[in-house]
Amino acid sequence: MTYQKIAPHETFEIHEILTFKNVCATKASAMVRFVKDEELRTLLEEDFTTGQEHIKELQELLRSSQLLERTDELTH
Amino acid sequence: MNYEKKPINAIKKPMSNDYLEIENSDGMPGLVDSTIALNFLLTAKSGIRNCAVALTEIADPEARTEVRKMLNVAIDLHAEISNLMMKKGWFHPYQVSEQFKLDKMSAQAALQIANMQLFPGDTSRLGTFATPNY
Amino acid sequence: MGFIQDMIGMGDMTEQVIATDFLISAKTGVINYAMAISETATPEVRDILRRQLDVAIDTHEKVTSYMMKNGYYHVKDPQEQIRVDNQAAETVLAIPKP
Amino acid sequence: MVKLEKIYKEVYVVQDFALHETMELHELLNFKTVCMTTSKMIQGVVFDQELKALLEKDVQQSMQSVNVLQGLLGKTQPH
Repeated sequence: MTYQKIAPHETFEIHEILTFKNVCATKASAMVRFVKDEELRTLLEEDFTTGQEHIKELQELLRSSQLLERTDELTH
Repeated sequence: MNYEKKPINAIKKPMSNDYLEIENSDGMPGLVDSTIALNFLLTAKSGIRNCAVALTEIADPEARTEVRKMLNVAIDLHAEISNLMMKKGWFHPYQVSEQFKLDKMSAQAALQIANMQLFPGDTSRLGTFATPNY
Repeated sequence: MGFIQDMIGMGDMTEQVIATDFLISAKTGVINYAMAISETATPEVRDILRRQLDVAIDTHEKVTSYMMKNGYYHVKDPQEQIRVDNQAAETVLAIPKP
Repeated sequence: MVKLEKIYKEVYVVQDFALHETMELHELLNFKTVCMTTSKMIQGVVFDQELKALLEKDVQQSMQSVNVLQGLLGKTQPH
């Protein structure tokens, strides 16, 4: 069974995660400027880079949401 | 074996206690199995969440490794159960309206079963177990 | 930016606040991913979320050990943890009303 | 206060784990125990054989998990 389109409830979950990830990445980029400790700096920068990659993947998933099409069919 | 989930005949008529009649038990296997599968799926969900929560609270490396393994096993189990349920037609994540219809039907059937007098009044079964001290 | 400027004035506390915030985010991230995975039905979604969950768990692990190393987080010494918590609380209470 | 903290340390700080870690492991152990029991018992009720096989798989995996958790908890001995 292969579905190209992701289900409505999956869309909501991915939306939640994407929102969270956006905030995290933004915060990391803002915070990293005030960190003097090398190690914490690296951790935050790493998190920022992987975070951006993850955000791209999540965007890709959202683009394949069923909800972008036949909305009328889903409600009833 | 593949069967649709459909209402049990006996509970089409409200409060019928003739559920032991063979003709009334039509649809019973599908209803029983789908309910158990749903319970199983909900348990698998909690399993994933419980492991994740525990993982964020544990610092000991050995315990972390083990709980992480359990988390992966739990995710695989969840995948298997949901695939099985989709295959059997008990779970329709891609057709929400279908899923809602099914949920309503199950709830209705469950309500009627809950209303039945299924067991004898006294279920203590004293004397049938080797527990003389009770 | 006022808030950040105030934080900079707190000296060593800045790093602690940022690290703690990072730890809380990492924790929330792991749980969020687990929640989302427990709702998935599409294999691709599960695969992607699972890979991201692995990264989130690794991040959480790194931040935890960083915090333990730097004395912000004491798993095995509740007395010390309470002391650190109190110190942080006092610093926060000393912040003037904006 | 000092006395209380001393008691806390003596009673609850276990050998290898912190108290809250032990509590999390106990939580998991209870969950697994209940799952294992339920999955075992319910096998007698299901009709579908694939579902039954999956339930048995869960029982086997839970048995492993319970053993592992017991091992981990065995490391923690309150003084």
